[in-house]
Order: sequence, then C-alpha cells, then structure tokens
Amino acid sequence: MSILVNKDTRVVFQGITGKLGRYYSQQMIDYGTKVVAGVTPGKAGEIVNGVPVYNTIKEACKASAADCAVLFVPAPFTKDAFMECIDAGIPLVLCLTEGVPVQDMMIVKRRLMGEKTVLLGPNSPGIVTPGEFISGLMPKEAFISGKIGIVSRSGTLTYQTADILKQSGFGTSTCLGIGGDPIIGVGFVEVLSLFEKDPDTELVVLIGEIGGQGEETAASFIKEHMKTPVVSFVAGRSAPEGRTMGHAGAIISGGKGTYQSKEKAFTEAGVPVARIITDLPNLIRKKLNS
Amino acid sequence: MSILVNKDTRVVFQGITGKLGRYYSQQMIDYGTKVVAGVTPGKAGEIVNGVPVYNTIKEACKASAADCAVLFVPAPFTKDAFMECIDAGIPLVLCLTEGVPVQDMMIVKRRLMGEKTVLLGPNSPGIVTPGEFISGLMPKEAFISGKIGIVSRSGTLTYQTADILKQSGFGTSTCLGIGGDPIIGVGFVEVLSLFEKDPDTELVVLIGEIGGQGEETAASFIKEHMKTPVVSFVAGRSAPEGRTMGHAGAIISGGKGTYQSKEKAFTEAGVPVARIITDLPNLIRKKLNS
Amino acid sequence: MKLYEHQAKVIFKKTGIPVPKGKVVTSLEMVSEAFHDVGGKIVIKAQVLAGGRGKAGGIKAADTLADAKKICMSLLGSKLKGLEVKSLLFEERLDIAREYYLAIVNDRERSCPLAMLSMKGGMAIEEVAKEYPDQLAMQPIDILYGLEDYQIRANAFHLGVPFADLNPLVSILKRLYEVYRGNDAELTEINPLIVTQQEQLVAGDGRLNIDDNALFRHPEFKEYIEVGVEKEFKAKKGNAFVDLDGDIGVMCTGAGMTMTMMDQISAYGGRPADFMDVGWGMLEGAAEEGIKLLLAKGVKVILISTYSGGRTDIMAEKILEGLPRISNLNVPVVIRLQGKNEERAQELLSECQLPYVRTAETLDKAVALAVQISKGEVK
Amino acid sequence: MKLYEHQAKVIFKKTGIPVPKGKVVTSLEMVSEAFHDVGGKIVIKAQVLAGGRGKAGGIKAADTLADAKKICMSLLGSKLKGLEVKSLLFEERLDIAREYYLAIVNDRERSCPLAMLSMKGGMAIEEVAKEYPDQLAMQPIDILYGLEDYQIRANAFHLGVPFADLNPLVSILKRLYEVYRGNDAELTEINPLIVTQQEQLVAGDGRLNIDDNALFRHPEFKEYIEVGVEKEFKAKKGNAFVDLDGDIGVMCTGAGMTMTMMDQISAYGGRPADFMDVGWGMLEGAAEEGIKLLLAKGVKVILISTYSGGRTDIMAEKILEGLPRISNLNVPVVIRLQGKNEERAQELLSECQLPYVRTAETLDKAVALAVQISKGEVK
Repeated sequence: MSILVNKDTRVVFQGITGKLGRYYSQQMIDYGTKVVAGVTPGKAGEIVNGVPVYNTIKEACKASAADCAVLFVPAPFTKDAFMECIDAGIPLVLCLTEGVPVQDMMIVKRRLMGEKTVLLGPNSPGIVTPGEFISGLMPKEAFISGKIGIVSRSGTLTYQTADILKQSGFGTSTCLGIGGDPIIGVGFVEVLSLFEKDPDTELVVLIGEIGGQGEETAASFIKEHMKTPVVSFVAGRSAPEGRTMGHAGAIISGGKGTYQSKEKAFTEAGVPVARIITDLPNLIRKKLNS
Repeated sequence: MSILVNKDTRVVFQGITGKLGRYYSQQMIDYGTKVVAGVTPGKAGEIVNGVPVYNTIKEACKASAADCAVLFVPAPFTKDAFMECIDAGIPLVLCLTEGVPVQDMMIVKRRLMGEKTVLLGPNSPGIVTPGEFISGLMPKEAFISGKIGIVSRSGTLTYQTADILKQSGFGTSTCLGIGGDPIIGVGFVEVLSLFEKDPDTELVVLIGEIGGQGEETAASFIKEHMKTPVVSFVAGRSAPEGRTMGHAGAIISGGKGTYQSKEKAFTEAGVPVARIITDLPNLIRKKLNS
Repeated sequence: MKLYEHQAKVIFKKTGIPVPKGKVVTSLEMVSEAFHDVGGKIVIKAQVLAGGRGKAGGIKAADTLADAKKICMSLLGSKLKGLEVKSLLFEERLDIAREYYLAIVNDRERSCPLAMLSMKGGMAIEEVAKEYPDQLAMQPIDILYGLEDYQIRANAFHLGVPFADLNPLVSILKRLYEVYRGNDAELTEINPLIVTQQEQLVAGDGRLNIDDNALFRHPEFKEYIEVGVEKEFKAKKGNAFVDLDGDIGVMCTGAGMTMTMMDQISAYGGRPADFMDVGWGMLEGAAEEGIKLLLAKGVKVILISTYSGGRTDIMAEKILEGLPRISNLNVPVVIRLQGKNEERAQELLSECQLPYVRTAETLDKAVALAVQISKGEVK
Repeated sequence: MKLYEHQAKVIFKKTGIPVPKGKVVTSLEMVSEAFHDVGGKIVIKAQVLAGGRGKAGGIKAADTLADAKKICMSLLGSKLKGLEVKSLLFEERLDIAREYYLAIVNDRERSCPLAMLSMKGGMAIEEVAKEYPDQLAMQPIDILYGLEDYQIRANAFHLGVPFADLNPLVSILKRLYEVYRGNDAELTEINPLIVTQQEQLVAGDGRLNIDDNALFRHPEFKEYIEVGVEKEFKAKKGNAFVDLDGDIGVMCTGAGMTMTMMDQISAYGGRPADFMDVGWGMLEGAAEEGIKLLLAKGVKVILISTYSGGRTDIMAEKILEGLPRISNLNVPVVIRLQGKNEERAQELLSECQLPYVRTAETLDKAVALAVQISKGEVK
C-alpha cells in the first residue's frame, strides 16, 4: 500500500513538449509510471515520448481518464494552470515550480476550499511510491520499497533522507515533498493523516525546516490523532534570525518559526528530533523497537 | 400563515438614526412589527423610537436576537451592509436602496452562494404580512389580511395591486416586492416556491415588467412545480425598445425581455395575463372558480 | 452612460489594448493638423452612439487632405441614424488580415460578467448569434476570480483561432475585462479587433457603456456627461424621464407604476407623451419641474397619478403649492394620489380651487379621464 | 525586496494615502533647495532598511538651514544599525495629537492577508503584541473579497477609536490593502499613522516589502533594485546566497539541503561561511561563479555537497570544467555528489587529477572532512 499514488495512477503531464518536460516525462515512463497524456496549448495532435498531446487539461482528461496532473509550468503561469486543473476536477495535482507569487497561492488556496482536488506544491520535489510511481525530480537511485513514510518540506532533503534510510536498510512506502513555500497545497497534517490510515506505513519520517508554524501544527496533530510512530529532523538549527534561507518560507522573524519552538513541540508530542540528519536511522530503530 | 415574515419576526433596523430611518422604523412599530434594535456606526448607546442603537449588525443581533435586517443605507454603502449582514448570519435581509451598482450586486450574489441568508432587494418596496408585519415603504392603507400572495418586481405596483385587490374584497397572505434591478437577491422562483408551500395562500398574483428573463423562468417553474394557481400582470406592454424605463432592469434590448415573450411564457404555463392591471380581480375570480 | 468610440479608445489604450493612431476633429479648422498628425492614408469616423455607422455613410476613407476636408464638411453637423454628428475621429487606415469580435457584458440571468469571443468580427453580434451561433463563444466569469487565461484559450481552440493569435487574444480579452471591472461597465466591446497584414492586433472600434449607478466611483467620467433634457430633469431631483411622442403628459412615482399608467393609457386609446418617474422628488418640488418640462413639449393634458409608500399628503401639498407658480399652465391637470396618508391628500385636493385641476380616486378613473380630455371628449 | 521609506511613500501617495510634504537628499549640495522646498520646520530621516531609526539617532529635527546642513554632514555616509546611510528624507514636521499602527501582512497559517490595527502607534509591533495584546486588532482578509469597511469599523470600535477618526481610518486602511494587493507586497505598514492637531491623518512612516517572486508583474520596481553580492550571485544563475562569518565555504543545491549542511558543520564543530543554494545553476556553470565568490570572502575550505534530482553527472562535468579556470583557487574543495546518475558522477570525480579536489561518498563524510580541513587537522 501507499498514499496518493500507486501503479494505477494515470498522469497528464502539463508542459510535456518543453525540454525539461520531455526529459522528466521520459524518466517517469522508464520507471513504469503511467503517463497517459500531455498538454501544451497549441500542440494538440503531437506525440511526445509516445504520449498524445492536447491543448487543454480538460480535453486531455476526457481523452485519457487521467487522475493526476504533473505541472512543469513557469511560475508566472502556475496559478492559471492550477485553476485549470481544479476546474477540470483532477484528484491530484503535483507542481514543482519554484517562485510562485504568494498572493497567487492565496487565491489558489481559496479556490481549493470545498473542492476534491489535492494539490502538492508548488516547489514540491515530487512524490514516489517505490516500484510503482515516480514523479518530479525524484532520483530513482534513492528509493527502495518498504514501510517508512517520508514527508518533507524541502526538496533535496526528501531524497537525501530516503537515501540515508536506504543505506541503513529501510525502504519507503511513499515519499513526498510538500514544498518549501510559505503557502502550499497540502501540508504536513493532511499527509500525516493519510499515512496514519495506510496499513503498510509503520513509521513516518517528517523533515521540517525553520519558518512558519507547520511543524508545530503537525506536532499537535500527531499528539492527538496518530498511532503510527513519527520521527523528525528540522533543518536550520544553525540559521541566523531574519535572513531568508533560500526558501521564501524558511525565515525566522519576530521570534516565530524558530528551531527551538519546533523541537519543543515535537518532543512534547513524543516525536524524537534528530540533531543531525544522519542520526535518523538510529532514531527509527529505537522507535520501532520500543 | 404567511411567508418569510410574521408577528414573531424580530427586526434590526440599519440606519435608524437618519431622518428616513426614524420615520419608517416608527411606522413599523406603530403597525405592531417587532423592531428590536437599530444600527448606526458610532451611535451605540442612543435610543431611537424606544429602540436601542448599536455600532454594528453583529452586536445588535447578539443583544436582540434579531432575525431580519431592514437596511436604509445609501447606494454606495449597500454592498458593505449586505456583506456585514451575511457575515452576521441574519436569515432575512431587506433592502430598499435604489441605485446599487450592478457589479456590487454580482459580488453580493456570489457571496450568498451556500449561505442561509435570504436577500430581498435591493430596490425592494418591502414585505407585508397584513396585521403582523410591515416594512419598507409599504403603506398600511393598501392591505387587508387574506389568502392571495402578491410578488412583484416593481415597488409602487406592489401596493397598487394590493389596493386593487382590496377594492374587490381580496386580502393578502404576504405581499412583497423583489426589486426592479437587473441583479437582485431572491427572484420570482424562490418566492413562488415559498408561496407553494404556504397552506394559507390560495392564489398568487405575480407582477412582472419588461426586461430580463425573470418572468419566463417563473413561468416554467409554475408549469413544472406549482399547484397553487397564479395570475399575472406585466408592466411595459406599450414601452419602446432600447430605452430604459426607470428601472435599470426594465429595458428591451437585442429583442430580449419583450412583453410578448413574457405573455407567451405565462399563457403556455396556464397563467392568465391581465391586459390592464385593473383586470386582475376578474382574472382572480375566474381562476378561483375554475 | 455610453462613451463615444474615441473616449472608449482612450481607456483601452490606458489599459494596454492597442488602438490605431487617431485624432478627434470637431471643426473644419482642425482638419489639416489632424490629417498630418495621423499621417498617410486615413479613415474618418463619425462619432455617434449608434451601430451600423459604416452602412449609414458615417465611415469614409481619405487619401488626401482635400478628401478629408470634403468628408468633414459633409459629415460634421449632419444627422446620422437620427443623431447629430458633433465630432469625427481621424484614424490611420489598417491593412486587415482578419477580424475578431470581443466583448464583456453583464449576464443578468447568471448574475455575473460574460465574455464573448467570435471570429466573425465586424458583424453585428445579434446577427452572429442568430446566423452562426456555433461561432460565438460565451464564457461566464466568476467575478471573484476574474477571467482566467485557460478559459479564453479553451474558447479560442474551440473556435479554431490560429495559434499565432492565441496569446495576444488572451492578453487583449483579459485587458478588456480589466476595462469592464475597472470602470464599472455594463458592456464593453471591440468590434472588430483587427489583425493587420503585419500580424498586429489592434482595436478597430470601441464601445464602453458605464453603469450610471456607479458613476460616484468614477468622477473622471463627469466631463463626458452630455446635458440633455433627460439629464436635466434628473439633476432637478426627478428619477427618470423618457421622451415619447403622444399627447398625454404622464407623471408618476415608480418605474412599474409609470409603465402601467402608459399601458393603461394605450389600452384606453390614448397616447402617452413620455415616461416620467419623479420618485422621491415628488416630496420635494420636482413635480413642478416635471410639469414645466411637459408643457414645453406641448401636451393636451397632464396626468399625475400614483399609489405611493411615500406620504401622499405631502405630495399633494407640494403639487398644489407649485401649480400657481407655473404661469403658462394651460391644460387640465388630472391628479390621483393614493397610498400613505391618502385621506389627508384627497382632502387637500378636494379643497383646491385651481380651475384646471381635476381629481380622480383610482388609477382606472384617472386614466379614463385623461384619455377623454386628450381626445377632446371632456374638458 | 524592501523599499525605502521615501519609495514606499511615493506609492502610498499614488494610492491616495496622505503623506507629509517631503524631499529626498543624497548630497550636501541638495540640502538648501530641499530645505526651502519643504519649508518651515522639518525633520530629517536617514533612509535605511531597519526599524528603530529614531533611537539609533537616524531621525533629527531641524529648524534652520544651518541645522539641516550640520545634520546632513553627520548622517550622510555614516553607518546606522550597520547600514550605510545613502540618502535622507526631509519632511515637514507634524504636530502630533495621536498615533495609530496600520499594517497588511501575509498570514501564512491562514493562507490569507491579515490587516492589523492598533492605537499604540509609534511602538514596534512586536512590543505591542507582547505587552498590549488586547490593543492589537487582527483581521484576516478573504482575498477574493478584499477588506470590507464593516470589518475595519468593528475592529476600530473594539479598540475604542474616537468617532472622528473612524471614516478616515477605514479609508486609509482600505487603501493600504490596495497597496498590498496592487504591488504584490509581503508586508506594508504605516507606523505611525499620525493624527495632527489639525485632525488630519497622515502616514508618518512607510514600509513596503515586495514579493520577489512577483517582480515580473512590477517592472516599475526594477530601478529600486540595489546591486549587492547576493543579487549579483542570483543574476549569475545562482538560487540564493546569504553571507555568514565562518570559514567553510558551503555550496549546495536546495535550501533544505544547504541548511542541513550548515547544521551538520556546526554539529561537528565547524563554522559555515555562507548559505549558498546554487539550484539549477549547478547544471549551467553557476558553481564556478559561486566558488569565486567564496574565494573572495576568504574561506579555508570549500564544500560542494548535494543529493540531487538533477543530473549529477552533468554537475560533475560542469564543476570539473570550471575549476581549472579559477586561477586563485588555493584551498581544498571537498565534493560530494549523490542522486540522479550518481555512478557516472563519481566516476568523473575519481578520474579527476586536480590536486585540491577531495571527494566524499556521503553527506556525513563530506562534512566531517571539510570540518577537519578547516581546523587544520587534515589537508
């Protein structure tokens, strides 16, 4: 089992005719993921990597019964792509784009209220269910199938974590990055509640970072609603206050979003926090044996 | 019985401290209508016509358990007043104001989606349940209690009709004007469906006018969903095309909204149309005896 | 209020919609400078608020200054579709490859804005809707989100818009929506949107009708308001006035009541001279102004008739106070006032000694009397 | 990007928010004209992007031209809160009756804009929040509808705002929201909003931080961008750079990975010299630029370390291609590249003959090695 994606997930790939789109859609296809349609306005009728291209998401969905959209769209056009996907009623939308304006995302979040679409990203590295589904930038090298769920706010750390686990013999059920922007689609809580319901996820590794209150909210959710054990790592312990650490979301300001606050929240929720990321396998072993 | 308002309806009166507000709230009180609170920003603590005044609708509702707001607010501020009422969750809002911008009303209509608030107006003459509740500009002289429901798109015609009925011995259950603007809160269909459910309304008089498709929509609703008989009058049979007849909504343009189209729709729905308004009592008599 | 083509185009340009180079000409003295400013081959367009100007001879090409002068002499001050031509627009002439129709209008039934797009540019939209309904795309707009790119694209693909036009069309239609929202328009239209031989998209014509009720938000339009008898009446506290060509002067409160009065007059064989909704002004002396207006039109009888939720006793007072001040009042005035405080109103009317005043108790009787007077059957 | 007070006030003024009469001064030559233009008693404010300027001596009153000159001589070019004072704002001095705090900020947790209002104007908002939490009103805003008058009024009544200030406050806070929406702000603030003795409401100070990701919609801000080493690095295809004061030059891809690297360095007793996320630039030669930047800072070792979903073999190629071109490269470079195509990447690295290149297989080993080098324990 897994969450959100598996071998039956059918992908429509927005931006498939671009250079990156061609490369990453081929990576998915090589892995065995079902890429069933592509979209590029004005390129309907073309075939890329064996996949038929349509002008609009709606047409593509109608023709291919896709249930997941992967967006490779530049930041200025991402809001419009989200709106198109939500309008088309696609169950899962995955977006890697960095640099989407915050106010665009406020409007998208508002649009999502009451809709069935689950939005992963923007600025998400993707989602992987090893052996079944790969997407985004996820390098297949990092993953083996197993029983650990991984959810992360950071892109590169997502696969770094999977690799560290793999080196210690732990495979993953599903591994995904929710994105490092201040306003994103699904957050930790939504993903944790999915993992909680997944019988094949025995433990969840949560990778947070400084900034915002997402980790604190996750900690109180874990405390109140989760039986599945969770261990965590929070990036940015050594970061100075008031400076944006790459991610627009990763900033400590006005005394909020500090490492200390997050570490405290997790500890109180019974979630061990790894001091350095390479300590994670030890924490997992301890947790599973307790 | 009646629809929307009765002797238990509790009114918060927005704009009670103004000249018109003082006069019309007193008229309501004299009639026996329960005016339980007034609102004028900055005038909290005053008493007008024996009614306590509050700064905001929310405060007034909390203090007085009002379930109906009557708005005497100038057109530029009407949208804000609607938003405040919807936010406060008031079940019924009545607005007399003329000249509310169309785009403001588009936003208000959008805001009403999924909310429980029923909006009557803007540009409504009010609503009357004779002997129990009066509001708006409705002159009490026009009404006696009875079994005819009256719904009208025009203000003055509403009471004119009630008076013509009264002269012929017909009283009304509830009489209301939905307003003559292009975009309004409740329309004919919503009101008709309430009358249909009211056991004490034996017949409904519908007063339409040229412009828009409201009458046509009402006719098809009557045909499909109503057992209560309906008779009608449509103002503007002699109006020229392309000229706005006072109401922003009353205009025949591009061949749409004509008298002929409305007359045809009603006739096909089994709704007799009075050629002149003073023919209504005859039509009612015929319909009730058939 | 309706803006002229050249006024609409000023706003289009400000919003980023390409418009042709142009100059407004209101007198023969301006022709020479305007002709040279625009430069080259031009087109001269009569500025009147009516469609079908081309067919009516209101749009002419001019290649030389002499041509331009001749055209201006014949057009300026002439009547086009019943309207006086007060100004002309000189514009560069474009090489047309193809044309689109673009509009944003109020959609009453859906309570939202509606975008319209067609490749049948240049035709009247009513004709397109009738003859090529499948070539007219209509996109309802959620006013909270505005018009989205993907919506325009989907419609454009559906219509078969060539790919080269796709992005500029999206951009221009979005800006037209900005014009609509930013100016409280009831309707704004580009017909045709021209694609030139050089693949440039340019607004060939422009319509922009503003919601009168929203003018308080747009003081910049004040200078565009043209004074006329209808506007003047409104300025003097009347509600609305529409000039018609009968002989019974109608004065009422309420739009529905006024129309009903006209309908009843027609049904009784009379001819209303106007639609006049005095509204709340009836409590503040606007009736007097209204009567003067009707007298200036020349009517055989004046019918003041309403059923009002406003105090009819005060209306009676104000009317009776005003009547003796109207020195040229030479026709009968039929008065019917029902509604709030009607007993007192009728008392006041019955006490009135003015010889030309006739009173009636009901709508029916008042209309019957006025029609009879207009026909000379009664005095 | 953060705008200076005087830049923010230009936008405030354009949006209809009253601001004091003012002039910007960047050299002593401009003092006399600016002093006379503003007229009367003035206040001189150092333009630096930091709070608490008053306490730090960055805001001074001047009654005479001589005063103004003296103040300018001492302030211009000086350092205030660690920042160079490059310009001053001369402003009319206001008679203050009372002060408000107004702001619109991003509310991350609710995913919406947040309006903030307080009668404790002039204080830092963090202090108000801590010491007078009940005197700070916070209003979440539905971005689809914007800030409504009634919401502002309810908050103002709650705080006890005097009635005379109510309507102007509503108007100014709504306009501040317009500033926020119209300019893609992350934060915009008026602190204090001054009510003068003459009962005029005027923005005493102004903050406006723009979302960098939305600058494509606001080309007008381009002229405000100040070039600095961080901006320069980004212009050369790097993702983000933050200058720190350690001796281990960090180069990474991904913000989370970069922070994690810094954390691990600190945990191992080392000191990172920077935060550098090269991002996709790692595939396009940005690594070379990054190394030059780190060398210019002066570091003891450079640590290039990532686990990437981008092709690490190409990253290796680009890095190895660039290194020999850096003539002043005199410190060890520790390289760890894991992720997509890592086998090929490691092959390339192991074949490399450059004497200063050290390779490591994992994050752990790479950090340990870099820290040891920085301490002189290994070469």
